[in-house]
Amino acid sequence: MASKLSRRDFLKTSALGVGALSVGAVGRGARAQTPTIRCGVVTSLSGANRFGGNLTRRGYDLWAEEINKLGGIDIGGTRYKVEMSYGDAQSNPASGASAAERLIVQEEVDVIFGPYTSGVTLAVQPICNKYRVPMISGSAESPKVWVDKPPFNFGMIPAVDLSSGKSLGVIADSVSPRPESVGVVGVNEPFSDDTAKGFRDGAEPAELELTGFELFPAKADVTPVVTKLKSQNPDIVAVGGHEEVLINFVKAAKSLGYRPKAMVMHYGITAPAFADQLGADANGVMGISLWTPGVPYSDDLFGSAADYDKLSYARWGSHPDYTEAACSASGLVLQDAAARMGKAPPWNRSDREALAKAIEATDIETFYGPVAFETKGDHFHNNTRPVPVVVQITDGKVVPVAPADAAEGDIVYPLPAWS
Amino acid sequence: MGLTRWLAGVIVVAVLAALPLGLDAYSLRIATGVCMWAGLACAWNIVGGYAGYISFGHSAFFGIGAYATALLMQRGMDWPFFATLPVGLVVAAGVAAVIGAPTMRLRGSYFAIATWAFAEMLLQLVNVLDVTGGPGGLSVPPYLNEHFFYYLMLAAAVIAYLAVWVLVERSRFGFRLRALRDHEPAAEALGIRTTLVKVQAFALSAGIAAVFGGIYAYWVTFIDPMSVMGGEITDQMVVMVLLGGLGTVWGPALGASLLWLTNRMVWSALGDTAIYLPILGVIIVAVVLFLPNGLVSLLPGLGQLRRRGHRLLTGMVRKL
Amino acid sequence: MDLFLQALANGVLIGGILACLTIGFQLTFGVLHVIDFAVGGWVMLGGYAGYWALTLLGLDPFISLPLVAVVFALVGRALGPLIYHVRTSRYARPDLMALALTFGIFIFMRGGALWLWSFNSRNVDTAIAGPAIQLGPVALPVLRVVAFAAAAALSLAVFLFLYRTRFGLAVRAVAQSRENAGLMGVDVPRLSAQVYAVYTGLTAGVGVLLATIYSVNPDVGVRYTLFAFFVAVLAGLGSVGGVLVAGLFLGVVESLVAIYVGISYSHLVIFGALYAVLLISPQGILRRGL
Amino acid sequence: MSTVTDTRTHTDEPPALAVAGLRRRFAGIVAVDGVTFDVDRAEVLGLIGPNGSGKSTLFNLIAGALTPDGGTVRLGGQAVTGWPAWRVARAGLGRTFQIPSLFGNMSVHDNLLAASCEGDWRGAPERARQALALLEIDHVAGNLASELSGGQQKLVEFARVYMRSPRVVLLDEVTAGVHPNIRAIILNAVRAMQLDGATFLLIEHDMELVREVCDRIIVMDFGQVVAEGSFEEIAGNAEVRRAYLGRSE
Repeated sequence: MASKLSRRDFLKTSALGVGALSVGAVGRGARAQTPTIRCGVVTSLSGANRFGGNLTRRGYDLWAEEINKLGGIDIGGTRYKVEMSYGDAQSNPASGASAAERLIVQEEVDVIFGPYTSGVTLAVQPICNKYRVPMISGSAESPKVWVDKPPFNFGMIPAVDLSSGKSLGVIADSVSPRPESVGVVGVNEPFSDDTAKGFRDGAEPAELELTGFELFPAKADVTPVVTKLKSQNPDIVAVGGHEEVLINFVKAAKSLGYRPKAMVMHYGITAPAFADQLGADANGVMGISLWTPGVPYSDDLFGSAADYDKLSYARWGSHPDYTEAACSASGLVLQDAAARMGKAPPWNRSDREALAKAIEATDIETFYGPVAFETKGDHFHNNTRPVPVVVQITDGKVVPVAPADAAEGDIVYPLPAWS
Repeated sequence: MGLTRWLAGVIVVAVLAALPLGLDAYSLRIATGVCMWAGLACAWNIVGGYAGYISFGHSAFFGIGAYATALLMQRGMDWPFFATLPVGLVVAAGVAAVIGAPTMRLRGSYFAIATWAFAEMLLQLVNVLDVTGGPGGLSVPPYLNEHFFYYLMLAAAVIAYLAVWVLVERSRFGFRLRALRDHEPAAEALGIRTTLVKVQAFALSAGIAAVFGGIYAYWVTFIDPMSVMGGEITDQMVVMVLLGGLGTVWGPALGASLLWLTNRMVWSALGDTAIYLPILGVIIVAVVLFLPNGLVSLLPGLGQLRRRGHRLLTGMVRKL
Repeated sequence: MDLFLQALANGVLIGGILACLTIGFQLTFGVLHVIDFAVGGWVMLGGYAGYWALTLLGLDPFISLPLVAVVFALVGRALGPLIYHVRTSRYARPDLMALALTFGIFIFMRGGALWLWSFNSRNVDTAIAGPAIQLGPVALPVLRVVAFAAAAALSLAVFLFLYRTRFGLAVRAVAQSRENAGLMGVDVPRLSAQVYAVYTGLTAGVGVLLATIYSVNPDVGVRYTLFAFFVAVLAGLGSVGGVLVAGLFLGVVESLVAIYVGISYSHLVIFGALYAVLLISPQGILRRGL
Repeated sequence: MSTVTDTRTHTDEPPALAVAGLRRRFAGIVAVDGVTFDVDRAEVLGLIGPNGSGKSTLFNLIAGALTPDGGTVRLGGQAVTGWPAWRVARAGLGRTFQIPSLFGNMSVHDNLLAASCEGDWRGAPERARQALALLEIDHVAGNLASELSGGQQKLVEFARVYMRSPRVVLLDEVTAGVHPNIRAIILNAVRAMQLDGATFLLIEHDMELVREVCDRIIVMDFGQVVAEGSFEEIAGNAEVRRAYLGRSE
């Protein structure tokens, strides 16, 4: 190992200053003694999606810390520690691909934990294929990620087309009088537009009349959007967007004195900023979550969903949302697959291929819920098991309100006038 | 003069061509990025440096190239990669010619605004259209051979620099360009058809940028509006050329190499590149204030050195 | 019809603020002959200043606004000479080098804000809130009405300043002809820096207003630079009078396009219109002197 | 280079430059108001008049830098009215600018070569040698144009005109504020080109020079030609005295 390292470094520094880049490659001496399982995290630690990116990293890290407390992953009776390395995707697909290649080539990782966004995921997939490195994604909700049947990529969260559409029906069936119409708007950016399209396509199965569908640019003033909705006056307003847009949306609706009977958003309302910044105005807004601390699942490492919530809160100082939970559960999938594969590290190319096969055959229950990956169709390698839960903000807290078996509180419908 | 120049050029290219022998896939990826940015800076320099028209819209042409390649390689179209590059080139050059003819009548600052508005408009357009995949972007069938992409980017960059060297430094075209940059009315008074020359330069520049966009799309395998048409692509080109030396042949290559290597080092060392943007800003301000001719102007000894080397060399050749 | 009136009202309220935002930009162009790419940067920093004044000092944005304007005027006063220096330098193309300089300043502002305060948006809450004023079928958000009034007051102040003071006379003289004004005894470098100070102060003040209506994050600058360019080009670069009409026009067009064509197309239409105006009439459609 | 075939025999050939009824107004001010004159081949015509009398505007109208509101410009019989500057230049017109207009970031030698872009490109190096010799600027050929003294810049600008062997040359205050030695060089070059058949129209304030080189003089004031004739005739003209002395400059 040591001689290989020095030769590589020698060549690099001699190669016209490009060698100055070997920053990432130093300090890899001690590997030979105790084999570890090397995991790379490629996610947006900077750039426009750094918040989501850092959430994913928290989720992955929490699993690594917990499993290492036990001595590592158990393979054939021996425990092997997990070693994490990180690559910043800068919210940019090209940087994501670079980061993945660096982790695989220079850090020699055995498995990658996937990016926050779908765009970066799509750019990293081919790199994983090239080096036969499995990638488990605890985020990336666009259905596009799975359409091309990525052989080495596995997704923990059901694609958004599966979750946002269904939720409209759930809401419609849970309240009375039954709402009759829905107006859908969304930000024209990845994920948000998929969410909005999911809402749009879910209107018909939910027997709701679609009064309008419109995508708007992320930086636009939302006042015209609200103005238009107000004139169409649907019972439910469904918005696809991240928290910032959602906050602006609620502010604009209030400033124009517009209050629909129900406001549904998807991801973002569970982010602490939403309730913090809007205060009382956040109350009543509904969202969709694929996991809440109240779900009735558990596993050996984290215990119940509620235990996970406590652990995560103690570690990071805020309550986890479903992205963090799915990321932590990604580690559980790796743990299970590695044990079933049964080969001790270090792993070579064919071991990693075997690992991918093992992951494909996953069928476990975790605190996050059941995990099993599709092996055919448009959601190839996507875990479609989790059932979306409708949540509503009540007194600044996120409370599951539907469907009935997951509900912890009563659904407020129709919304009262603005205070 | 020619002999030493050629020899130096051959040595540089030979070293660059040998680079993959000593680099792993990741380092090679960075070297590929250096070639790409050097080529883009070179393209921008044709208009910004030689013609003296600052374009804030070059990301549009990079994006046109990227989208041309990605779209033609989608399932159903299935074009071979190399056939897509000329398409991107021609489309970008054509668009540049069409928008250039009217915009380049405008004086400098207006031109800058017009190109910027054009690029933002195009960014909005690809965001809205279905055929471009909207904000979700497009995947390109992957071909994962790091040597292929390195040599391709290198070849494209070498061709771009040769083209600039031949066309701009060594031919009438370059004289026309530099003349109109320094004094447009005087150039007109010497019979130079400045509007036409500017449009030619703009189209050439756009075409080169588009070729790099096409290679980028195939290399990264995934593009979306922000990653190939975002304003930061233009920002980088402008800064690289300003830093290296506006209107010089090798300045853009110098600026691009330095900045891109710095960018990647900051990135892998700090794991966060937020600090990179303010640094870019400071570099621009500092260059404008203190080093308007860029880093190449710091090498006044270069010409002397070259002359001496040339004398030595021709002497040796004569002896042989 | 109700929808149309509402869209019109939305547009006018925002358009008035955009007009005010562009006045300083135009003054700077008139006097320094510099297109300040960083105009959106001043708006963004002004918004953050309002945020910090609220968070750290507990000042309502409408109270901190004058304070923010003064602070940024001082910053502009310090920066002005640099810009004047580059603009009047012996570089090959001083106008473009000055543009490049402001471009660098803009990247620095945006990057610095990203680095210091990261990507998330900050709300600048104000005591002026409450339900909309109903005017027949049209709902007028109180905050926007107040912000519009504040912008109108600021604009009026600038006009009085330009047309009722000695300083304003000197500014107009320099805008007419830098050489002649210099001959008449105006200290042109000093005056240019002072105008730059007025511009940065005013623009940052408008930034506070905009931050209360929307929110502020490091990336908002690009949008406001675009708006300022649009209004300025439509009015004719350097023309202060045309700005009022052009600003309202932009606000109304954006609002109507958003309602009737689709908000996805509003940016497309704005950019396209900006582009078309530049080509058809680079001198501006509403060209009038300072 | 030029085709000197004894011109004097063809008295009916069209004038080298013919301006008729040329007019141009700016925002209400008539800068050039119906100017008419001819310049014969190989003639040197002086154009004088107080500042603001429309001389430079007239130059710009002839050279195509400005479009006239009315009237015609003919170069050797060919109508070039309203042509863009580059086309007028290709038709055989050369000019200098009141403020030196060199390509500042190019060497003197490159400045000269640039002048031949749209002409005899292959012969440009040889012609540049001649130009450098004629204007005695060989020693600064490698210098950046922006580094030259004001006088040298005037020489280079003249050399650039010389490069194109134009049939008609417009010189705008080409000797203003230069050292007598440089003035002599320029005069010498004017005569040399004149011998080759070039026609000159020059704006001058230097009356000594006007007397020395001009065959004929026209005087402009308020955008109009107010007098025309030989130097002696003009010097005795009351209208001219009024134009110069009656108005403070």
